[in-house]
Amino acid sequence: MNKKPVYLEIDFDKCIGCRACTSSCPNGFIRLSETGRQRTIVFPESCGMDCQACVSACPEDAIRFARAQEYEEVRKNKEKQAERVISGSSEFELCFELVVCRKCKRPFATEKELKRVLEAIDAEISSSEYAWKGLCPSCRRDLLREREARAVLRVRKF
Amino acid sequence: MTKAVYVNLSHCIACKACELACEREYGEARVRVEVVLNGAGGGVGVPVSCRQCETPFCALACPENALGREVDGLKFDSGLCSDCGLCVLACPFGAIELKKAGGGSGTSFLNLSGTVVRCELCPGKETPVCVATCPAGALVYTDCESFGKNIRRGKGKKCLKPSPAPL
Amino acid sequence: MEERSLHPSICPYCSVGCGFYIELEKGRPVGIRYMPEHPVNEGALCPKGNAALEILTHPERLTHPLRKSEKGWEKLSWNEALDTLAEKIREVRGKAGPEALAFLGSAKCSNEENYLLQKIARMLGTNNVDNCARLCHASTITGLGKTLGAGAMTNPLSDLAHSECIFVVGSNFAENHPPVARRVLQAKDRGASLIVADPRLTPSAWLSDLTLRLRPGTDIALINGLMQVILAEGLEDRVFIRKRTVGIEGLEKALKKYTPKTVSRITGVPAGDIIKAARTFAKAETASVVYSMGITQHVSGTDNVTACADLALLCGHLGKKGAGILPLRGQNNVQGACDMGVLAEFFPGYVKTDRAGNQEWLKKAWGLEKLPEKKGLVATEMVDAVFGGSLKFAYIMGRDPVNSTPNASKLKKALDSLDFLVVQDIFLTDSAKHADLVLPAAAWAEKEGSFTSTERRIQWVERTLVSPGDAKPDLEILIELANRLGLDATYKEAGDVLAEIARTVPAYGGLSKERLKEGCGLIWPCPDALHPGTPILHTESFSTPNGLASFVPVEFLEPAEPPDSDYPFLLITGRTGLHYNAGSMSRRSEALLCREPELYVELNPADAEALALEAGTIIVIETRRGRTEAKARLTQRVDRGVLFMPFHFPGTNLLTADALDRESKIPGFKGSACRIWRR
Amino acid sequence: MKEVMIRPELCMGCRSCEIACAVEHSKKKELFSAIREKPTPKKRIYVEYIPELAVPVPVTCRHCEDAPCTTICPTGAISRDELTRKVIHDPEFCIGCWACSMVCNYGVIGKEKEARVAVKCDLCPDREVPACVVACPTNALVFAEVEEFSGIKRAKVALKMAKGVQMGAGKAH
Repeated sequence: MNKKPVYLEIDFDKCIGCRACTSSCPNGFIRLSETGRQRTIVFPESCGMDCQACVSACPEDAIRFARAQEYEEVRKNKEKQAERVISGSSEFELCFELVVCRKCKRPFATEKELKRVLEAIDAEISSSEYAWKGLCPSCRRDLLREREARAVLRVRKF
Repeated sequence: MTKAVYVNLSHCIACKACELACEREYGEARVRVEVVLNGAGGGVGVPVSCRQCETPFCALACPENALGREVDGLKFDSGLCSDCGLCVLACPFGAIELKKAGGGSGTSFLNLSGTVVRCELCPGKETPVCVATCPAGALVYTDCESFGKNIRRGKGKKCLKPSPAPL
Repeated sequence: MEERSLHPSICPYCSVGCGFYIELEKGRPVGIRYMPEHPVNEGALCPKGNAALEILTHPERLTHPLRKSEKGWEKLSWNEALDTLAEKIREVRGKAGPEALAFLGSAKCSNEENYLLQKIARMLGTNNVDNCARLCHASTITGLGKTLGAGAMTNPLSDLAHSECIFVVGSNFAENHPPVARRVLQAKDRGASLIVADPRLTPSAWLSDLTLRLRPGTDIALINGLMQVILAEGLEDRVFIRKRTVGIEGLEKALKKYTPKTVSRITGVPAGDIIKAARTFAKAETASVVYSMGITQHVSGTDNVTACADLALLCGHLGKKGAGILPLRGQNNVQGACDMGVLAEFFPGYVKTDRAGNQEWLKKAWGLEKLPEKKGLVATEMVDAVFGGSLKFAYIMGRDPVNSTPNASKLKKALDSLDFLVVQDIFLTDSAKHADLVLPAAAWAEKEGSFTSTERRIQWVERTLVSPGDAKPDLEILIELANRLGLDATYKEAGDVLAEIARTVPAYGGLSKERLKEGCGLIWPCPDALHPGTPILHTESFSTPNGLASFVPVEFLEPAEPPDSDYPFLLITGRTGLHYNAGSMSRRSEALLCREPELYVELNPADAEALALEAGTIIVIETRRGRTEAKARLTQRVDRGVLFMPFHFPGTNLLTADALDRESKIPGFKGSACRIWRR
Repeated sequence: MKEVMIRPELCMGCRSCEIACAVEHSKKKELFSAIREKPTPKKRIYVEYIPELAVPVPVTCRHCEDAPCTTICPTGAISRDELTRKVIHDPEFCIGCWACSMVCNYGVIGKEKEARVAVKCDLCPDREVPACVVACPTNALVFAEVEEFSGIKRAKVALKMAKGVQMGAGKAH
């Protein structure tokens, strides 16, 4: 196992703020937290492991492992996004604003996540408006329940 | 024939036996029953679990091909799953959940990290436990054709049943 | 490779008697497998059944005999505990006579255990034995006894699927006996119509074709109204009435005044619905009457049951497949405990204690000189006897009266003023906390014995698991106690006791351990070793001396405690699908508790609005006997002016009334006037 | 809107309607080629034989006014055509979740095996009168407006009554 520091390079534009890297990191170096309408993912600048679990987990290929010799480049990139580096530490963070469910008003996903899902689903289907669009999963379930129930109530005594 | 768990909705008595059976077997329930529209006309218990879609949105959204459609049904490979949670956002029925990393079943979607929990029709068992346990016989493990047939039969019978002398 | 084995068992919760397999791995229960071949439930299990194993390994299980001392609970050895107990019984009996002793059996213990308990009591010279049936179906025994001659379900549950009309009154079978819903729905799929009469709009009512939402406590008026319509329109079964019944004239006369209009005024059910229900019920080829605690737990409990029997008799809906009266009983062996004579007024096999000459036969069977002749105290009378000073000692086996008896605060006082109280249970229940001595018992799968389900099916449960710590099967405890009392109990195992039961109780005559182990049980009456059992009662003649059933007219009386200006609401109690009776088991089951965690009270939204209460507010409910706090749940399930509370949590029975039915001595749980306010 | 109305008392269970339906929904619309076609042409009307009563009953989509299948469909594959008032199904959008078959009160939503999408009655858009109605030898199926259908029944009853009147009048003479 390579013990030399390995630097993480994140493509901030690509990252959609899903939780794949945080839950795949075996050491819990990448952390995810949510406060109110904001989701924050905290990345370490470097990690001692070379497992690349996060790299393979990332659905957007937004994570890259950089060797020391490449690091200058990475560093420059990061400085460009200065506000994202947590001052006084070797960690940097990414913040996402969460979309709120249009029914229960609870935040449930990032804009980018939803966009990616809709792109994956047949473009034609997703272009029009559906009842479950903009609803969080638990409200979708409630919607389904309510509709099924209406159908049953109407014919129950028949 | 692809089979799925169908609900004969007018039979559900909302006893939650399916939920408990699933929880007993797997540690967390993959089917959830709630009573809705519980008004003056009486309520309806509606269990919701994976519909085993033929063209599943969850599989389309899955970046790792952990979820995929095979001839005999929707398959999930936990080894490939990266827990990104995109399938949860793709499911129109809200039938996929994320399990809390610490165990226990959470009803909230906002678990900080987790693994995908969805009905897999009890692999290795003849009938899924929720269907076997349903005291009212409201859950049926069948395919869409035979489910429809049963309903048609029932309707046919009612059409022709000599109604007991006019009231 | 893991070694897993399957062991058949019977669900310990309600009286339906569902079968399933316990899956064992290295002697530990790891899961449940369904039993689709079982004739009662076809493999299905309700939520409680699915959670049945959870309580076995619960950390709060009692493992040692405990004695109350100044320092708290003190562990004892079995020898010490049983010696103390035997000594105490002798002392009380010597000083105050056998009438100062009371023995309370359990409808959750096997037939053998209950039989031995009442035998010990009667050999000691007292008829003060009783079981929980007093709180749920005592009125079934009296009510069906005087009409049909046998206080039991007439048909097996599977017969319901063949009924053309099912009339359900005062029973929320969908939540309380879910496998019954399976049969009802099967009948409905065959085109049957379901009529549900209930003050609440329960899940059972959802399934119905016709819902009769009557005012609580007006059941007799409703049933009389139905019978009046049937008679007025000439829909009664005249041949059946002439051949197999007596007393129709009295009924006809008594029913005259129950016209649909009058009944509608009393019950609040539209007159049209009453007529419709009566016609549907009477015109059906086969019809069943299903009732439960909504009928029995009234001050007029016996009359309610009698009315149900009259209704079935009137249309000849008895003694054939798909037609009968089906009282859905409470606990898994409540039928058996009654059959075994754990009742103050009956010896085993429903032989009246106070009728001259009845003792002779039992004296011979038990080889005794003397048997108590006086009718004993029933559970509900014992409380007053304690305050009167005539009752000094009580032995409670597998019961939690503190949570299950009405007017619980009075009962608690009574338990504390006893000289000595022994409680034998699997948990330190709220009642056990009042005891002087607590004996740890084995739970259902940890002992063997026979259980009689509500459809009279006697099934054998085998010992599959080892009890935690020193806990012992109830039967072993009773045998050892009997020997210490010098009563000479020579039984080696439960099979020996069953053999004696077979000799004593005619209906159980053909039973043996071997026979019961073979299939899925036998349905009594089963008088001899070759008899296949009798699923349907009263096919040829009724169990009365002359073989004829009798119509007993009953009159509607206003409920004992109507709401008034001080207590404007009417409180009814009942069960929810996820909990069970006093909750000593289900409230320790995590899976059940997380879904129904606390006491609640159902309240009509319109009432809530008038009192400015919102859903989730903690409200105080007060009756003339006590007060309790509960979370408000606003729902259309209850009508205006009616409150509903489940009785699984401590608190509900602080409120309920302890007025008794004059014949069966069942308390009128249903219907207490109360008032509410925000905490 | 015209619908396929059913008179179950006239059905003799020949299943001509089922065959006609499948053929109509095949590519060439011809019986012999239809048998060999892939995907197998699918019928959308069903004749159910009820063994207990020994009678056949044809069941087909009722094109309900407030159709539960249209409200439950998560992708809008089943919808109501506002112009013709038909309940139509677009296989393009169907994801095969069978939620529609679960809520359908008549059990008339079937499955196209190869394409794995739902299939239901479309009242034969290429024809004036649906194929099943044309094929029915006993007129157990009638393509008519609801009012029209009631009118047919009324006329029948009226005819019977008229005969009765005539007979009565004859006797009086």
